[in-house]
Amino acid sequence: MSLSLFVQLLVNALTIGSIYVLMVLGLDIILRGTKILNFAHGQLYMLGAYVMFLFFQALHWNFLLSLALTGLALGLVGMLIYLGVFATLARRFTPTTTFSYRLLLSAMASVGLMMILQQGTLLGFGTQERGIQPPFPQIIDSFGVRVSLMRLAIILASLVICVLLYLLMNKTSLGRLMRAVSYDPEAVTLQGVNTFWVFVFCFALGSALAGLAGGIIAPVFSVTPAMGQDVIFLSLLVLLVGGIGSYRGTIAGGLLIGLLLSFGFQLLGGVAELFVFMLVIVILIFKPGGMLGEAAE
Amino acid sequence: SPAATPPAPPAEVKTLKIGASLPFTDSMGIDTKKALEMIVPAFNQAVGLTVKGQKYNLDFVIYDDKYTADGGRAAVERLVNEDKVQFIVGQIGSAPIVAGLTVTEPAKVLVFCGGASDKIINPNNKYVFGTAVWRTNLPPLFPYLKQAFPNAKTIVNLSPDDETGKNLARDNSKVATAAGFTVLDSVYYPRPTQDFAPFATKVVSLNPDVVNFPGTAAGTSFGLQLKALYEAGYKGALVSPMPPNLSEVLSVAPKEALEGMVTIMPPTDVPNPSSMASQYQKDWTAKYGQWSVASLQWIPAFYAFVEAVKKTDSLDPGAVASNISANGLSWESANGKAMLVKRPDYKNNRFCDTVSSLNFGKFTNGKYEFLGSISAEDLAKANEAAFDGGSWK
Amino acid sequence: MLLKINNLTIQYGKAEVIKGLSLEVSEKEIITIIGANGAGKTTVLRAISGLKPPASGDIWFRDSKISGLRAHEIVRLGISHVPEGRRILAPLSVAENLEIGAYLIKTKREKETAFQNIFDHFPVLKERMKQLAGSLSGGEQQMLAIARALLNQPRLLMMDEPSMGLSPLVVEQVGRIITDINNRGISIILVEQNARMALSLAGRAYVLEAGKCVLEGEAGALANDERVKHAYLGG
Amino acid sequence: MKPLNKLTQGRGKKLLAAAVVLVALIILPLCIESDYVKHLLIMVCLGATLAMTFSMLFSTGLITLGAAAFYAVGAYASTLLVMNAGLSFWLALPLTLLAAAVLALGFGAIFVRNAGVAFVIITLIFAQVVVLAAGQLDFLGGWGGIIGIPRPDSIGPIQFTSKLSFYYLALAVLLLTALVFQALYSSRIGRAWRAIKLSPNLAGTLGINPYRYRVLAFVIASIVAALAGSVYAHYSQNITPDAFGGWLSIYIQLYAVLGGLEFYILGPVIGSLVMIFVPEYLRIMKEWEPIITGVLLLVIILFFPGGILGTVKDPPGLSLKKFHSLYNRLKTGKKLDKSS
Amino acid sequence: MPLLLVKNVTKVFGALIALRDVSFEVNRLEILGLIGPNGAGKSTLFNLISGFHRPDKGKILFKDTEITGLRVDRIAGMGIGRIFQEPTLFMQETVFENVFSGLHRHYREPAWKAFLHTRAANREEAVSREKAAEILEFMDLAAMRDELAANLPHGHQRSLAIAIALACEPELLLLDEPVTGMNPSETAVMSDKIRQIRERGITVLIVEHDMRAVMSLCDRIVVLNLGEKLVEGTPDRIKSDQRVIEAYLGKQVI
Ligand SMILES: Nc1ncnc2c1ncn2[C@@H]1O[C@H](COP(=O)(O)OP(=O)(O)OP(=O)(O)O)[C@@H](O)[C@H]1O
Ligand SMILES: Nc1ncnc2c1ncn2[C@@H]1O[C@H](COP(=O)(O)OP(=O)(O)OP(=O)(O)O)[C@@H](O)[C@H]1O
Ligand SMILES: [Mg+2]
Ligand SMILES: [Mg+2]
Repeated sequence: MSLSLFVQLLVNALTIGSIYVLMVLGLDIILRGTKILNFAHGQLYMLGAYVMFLFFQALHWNFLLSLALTGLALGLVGMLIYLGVFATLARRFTPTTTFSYRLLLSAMASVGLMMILQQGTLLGFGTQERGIQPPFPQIIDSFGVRVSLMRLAIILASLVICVLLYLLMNKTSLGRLMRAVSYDPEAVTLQGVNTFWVFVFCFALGSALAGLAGGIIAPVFSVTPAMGQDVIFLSLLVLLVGGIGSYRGTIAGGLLIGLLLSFGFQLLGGVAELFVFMLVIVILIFKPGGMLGEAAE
Repeated sequence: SPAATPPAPPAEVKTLKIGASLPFTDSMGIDTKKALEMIVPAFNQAVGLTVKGQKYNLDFVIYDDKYTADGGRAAVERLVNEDKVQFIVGQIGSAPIVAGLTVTEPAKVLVFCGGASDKIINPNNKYVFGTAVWRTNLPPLFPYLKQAFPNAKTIVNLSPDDETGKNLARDNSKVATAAGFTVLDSVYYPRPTQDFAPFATKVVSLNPDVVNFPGTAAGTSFGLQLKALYEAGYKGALVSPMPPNLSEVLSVAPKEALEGMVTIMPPTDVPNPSSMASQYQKDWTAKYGQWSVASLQWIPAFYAFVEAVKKTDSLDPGAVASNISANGLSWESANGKAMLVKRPDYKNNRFCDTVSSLNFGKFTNGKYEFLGSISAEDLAKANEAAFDGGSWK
Repeated sequence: MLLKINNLTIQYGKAEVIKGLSLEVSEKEIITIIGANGAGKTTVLRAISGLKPPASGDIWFRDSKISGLRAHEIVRLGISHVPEGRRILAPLSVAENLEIGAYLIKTKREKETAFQNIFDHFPVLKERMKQLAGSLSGGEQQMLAIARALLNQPRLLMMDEPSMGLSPLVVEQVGRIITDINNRGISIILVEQNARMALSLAGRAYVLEAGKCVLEGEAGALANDERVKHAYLGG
Repeated sequence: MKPLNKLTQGRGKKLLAAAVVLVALIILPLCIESDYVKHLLIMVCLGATLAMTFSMLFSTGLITLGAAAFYAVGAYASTLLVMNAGLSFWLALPLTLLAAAVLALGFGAIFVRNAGVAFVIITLIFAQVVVLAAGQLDFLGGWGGIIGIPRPDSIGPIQFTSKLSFYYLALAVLLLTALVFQALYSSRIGRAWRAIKLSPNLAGTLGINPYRYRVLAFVIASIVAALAGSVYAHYSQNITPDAFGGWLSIYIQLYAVLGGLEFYILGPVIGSLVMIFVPEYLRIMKEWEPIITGVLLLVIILFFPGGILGTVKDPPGLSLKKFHSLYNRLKTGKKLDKSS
Repeated sequence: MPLLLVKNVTKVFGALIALRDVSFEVNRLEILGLIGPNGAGKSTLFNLISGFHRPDKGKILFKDTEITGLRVDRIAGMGIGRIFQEPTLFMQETVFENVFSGLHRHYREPAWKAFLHTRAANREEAVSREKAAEILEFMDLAAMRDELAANLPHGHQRSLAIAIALACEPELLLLDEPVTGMNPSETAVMSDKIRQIRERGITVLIVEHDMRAVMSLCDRIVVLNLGEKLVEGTPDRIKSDQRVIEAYLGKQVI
């Protein structure tokens, strides 16, 4: 394998891997904070791409501004979804409700949401597929290595988002509250915290991350209603491989899957995806809790 | 306007229910539905269908098949057993079509569908006809390519990893080899892929003179493939056996990425489009705004159906099927003149699949450059020569 | 009057678990609620802190009605609740548990003094700041739970069975802490199975049986009441 | 959950009710002319069978999204055995079930250890692996699937050509499954499953091996799913990998939730009946159908969390009192998001 | 021959040595107390005996058979029942069902017969119903047999936990803080129950902080401190042991 090819594959792997990292960090925050396995996460990602299209392509706003606003917009969408759907559902649960029951019902509610968001976008935004002209269309071509500047920018931006998220979760009181609430909301309420809004924030933050993932990748991909449909499967895979509830695990898992898919395809062709799935199953045989996760339950 | 014309005396016009199943969860399905909803009322208004002196208004019952086998089966079950349709006109996606065939064949329901795989156009099936031109449009493409790039010798197919993609890649390879190219490999990507970088990297590392795109959906997916190839440093020739949806392609790919591509041109973009094609485009834009090339793709089935019934002068699906199976059919549609052909390569010796006149162009400097066209008859001949065994006509 | 409960009734589904309870706490007072298992002691505390909305009756704190407010609003008014079973946040460090306890403290300066106060009371917590709260022993966890509640700077502290599961030595220590807190002017509602200890600490006591208050009065007097002796002091 | 001791009370009445339902189910298709409705009923039988397997695993505390995988295994194995090895359907069936059992044992033995979210995702991934394998491996027919699958051979005078005969076949599968599952639930095996669901630790100290009981449930569920898959293949006469994707598992799950999770047998039946027939009758909504289905789903989950049967059995108290308190809260401007 | 022999057992959690070289034995039909300050390792020891954790060093023998590292259900199957420190019940089941589910080990007919509901299996099940009722009667829970376990007050949940453990027909019963959260009169009732349990032929190992109960119940007491065995002896000896008073009892008058 030539150096040029290697670098290209690596950059591809990191781009796609970092998108999965953002997706899965969001999925995980929602799962841990609010105990919702959100199947509609892919549709939030898709909405992120549409919002980005609106701000950046249609309104010609600055790229970073558009991206930040996309995150905010999807945070808002997430908040509305939580207030409209999951808050109502949460009121049905009592402290003795088993975890599996909560998990199942909220997952099913998210499937309903998924249908609505997906088809709603198709009907609302029309059948036309769109694209976003990348803000950095340049190709860096030196020493026989060709790398798209846009992809590098995506990797960098994801990195920045990951760092910000880490700081938010571990160095701020809000992050502390989110972790605390996922363990025992009632105990936190008794410290004078309105835990309801912490839940809302968890869901909004997770949605914002999905939106950022969609918005940031939209200039490289295209914007279609179906784009969120299948990312959920690989996202769940990454969540599991990395280890549920592990920040480092999610990042490692996302990058690993990116690398496996990128290099696997080059070396194996069409069966690469099958191979990656099988490999993941093998990993899970030896590491039931994921690579860096704690106990599985 | 339609309201101004005096309505025909109602007692004399009967209504004929025609079925269709389309994926409503997909833009292609919705565009096809919109197309039918546009051309069918216009057809009723203008001429209608007259059989044995009786005039019929066509009433299309269109159901969602969700692009899945189970969805297709349920839709067809309902069309056949509940709505009692005897003609199903306009289906896309091989999974729902194949699933529906288990219902339509025993019930002797005539089907004009978009799929043309050997699982559909199959000697066991008597009442199904293919009206898509994916396979049969290949043979003339490669000579045009040769003409445009005299030094090109090797070719790689980039194709979706599904039934259609695999079959088309195989057929394309056969035709390309016959035209004197060496096929290096076929690279398959899963249908929903958006990240084409790995595939483009792979294609480039094979270092072909030509990249061909059998079975690619003509919208942004195609654009993303072109962009990925461009970014991966591909400099060779490009050939597309499907008319690309230019506005969608160019919304994701820079126009340099398309430079020099030899392609089949949509009938609306040739220098002198047929009146039917221009009218269609005009009506569409008036009714729906944004023009969709893709909407043209699946409607030849409708024109074929009308012609077949007229020619047989019967509404008995069995009679229509045996008539056109034995004698063939030719019709005019917005896509140009088309005719039924036999498929000896599928061991199917009845008239069952379609060829239609085609236009070829080359993409230069952000625009199509018209290269030439081929008539349906010549196309049938070319197929006969390229696919071994038997006569297509 | 600091806290006043009038004719409180609480239901779980159709079952009435508190039936017309009235209760008062004055400033700087320790009262205790004793009663058998399932008498409804925990339920009363949960009603006061807003975790369980009552079916009827009302609760007044410093002359404003608090029944109907939500739990976090009630904490802000100055009522802290050390819940049954401690409920510390096991996967967070001791320091983080305390930070969450200090959620309502706005300025940095106040926070520092509050923390200093806590460490004066519970020096062991200072040593354990970095440790995960879940790995503390039961006694240390109880201290953490009390410390966390004190950080809300309450006027009224409610403790649900603070001695539960603690070794005798630590129970003694908890007793000292309770007196200490009270000496600083904080009123306390103590719910205890260990009636002996509760009655020795409290000024007044209420005896709850099946959701009804059957006896109330001076703690000292109740400790000598035959019925109480028989039922709750194992005498 | 219904107390067990109540389940066995009034047995006679129960048997009578079951007999009436049985007769109704047998007569029902004779009163229906439309082959389309019969087709839907066949799909309901198969869907309900699958949803019952989901409920069975849920009764042990596991949430599976892998029912589609074993449905596919059943369909493909039986198809290959009949078409390539030339076996009769009736001979291929036991072999198919055996293959599914072996596969389920292997998979279950490894992955049943991971309860909770991890199991949900692993089974979903497994379903995707099966689909990918079927699509990628040519001897399994590739993405185009397999067509021309023969109908089951006739047994004596019973021929499997009409929809009616397939309805009875699918109904037999459904009833057999219901019978077997009911026998399991009402025995100590079912009690052990429930114990594991409610507290695996406590179950362990009672001498119940949670792991083994869960593997047992997984294997039984998979065998039944494969049985349904095999009937499906020979009924639809063609199979494609897409038909068995992860979304199918999610739909199966919906059947069980919608019918009522606490009704392990009747819930899936009612749920699949509703989830198959309602969208069919929403076809008049055309492209709005998925949105309306989604909204209906949300409404049921949010406001009737006991599912359809749970709501029928125990109607939500839309009493004046409740309404009144709601009205009061709205009037006083209090938000409804109280955390209790 | 002792019923249970704990030999040089060590258990380490990361950097924390929860138990260090602990040895003691439990004789048949005695009530042995296990006491010690919070965090001494008592519950950890229970977890080792009942198979939830595996010791890092040392052996545990039950009826002369080594049970170190066996699975939880195997150990339960050999006749060791336990209750947990936190209330652990089948919360969404009724009191009766809780005990009925606990009878798992009672059945002799093979599982497939139970599945087929053969006459023998049905008879066995009827017997086990009666047995469950008998246990409820014994633990004074009969009046609330149809209540959901989650709705019971704390003390009754404790009784129910013991009832479930009894359903398992253990020879050795491990009780982790059975009277915690009970008032003295309830404690007295429960102590009485524990004596009756012994009279049913069950050996009891009990962890408890309520010294009145422990001293009155136990035949012998083992004291743990910081993961090590401090002393072992009769209640009278323990009460007056200076080290125990310093580490654990304090000045409390018992
Ligand atoms: N979530 C609940 N649902 C239904 N009933 C409940 C619930 N919580 C408590 N109860 C019932 O309310 C009554 C009072 O319980 P509570 O916990 O207040 O008693 P307590 O006096 O604190 O007892 P303990 O000494 O065991 O802590 C009990 O009969 C109990 O069964
Ligand atoms: N799973 C675990 N992981 C890490 N540390 C643990 C674990 N279980 C127990 N420990 C630690 O081991 C020590 C002994 O705990 P254990 O629960 O056995 O104490 P105990 O004697 O039962 O105390 P108490 O009387 O408070 O219940 C404690 O410091 C505890 O934090
Ligand atoms: Mg209490
Ligand atoms: Mg303990």
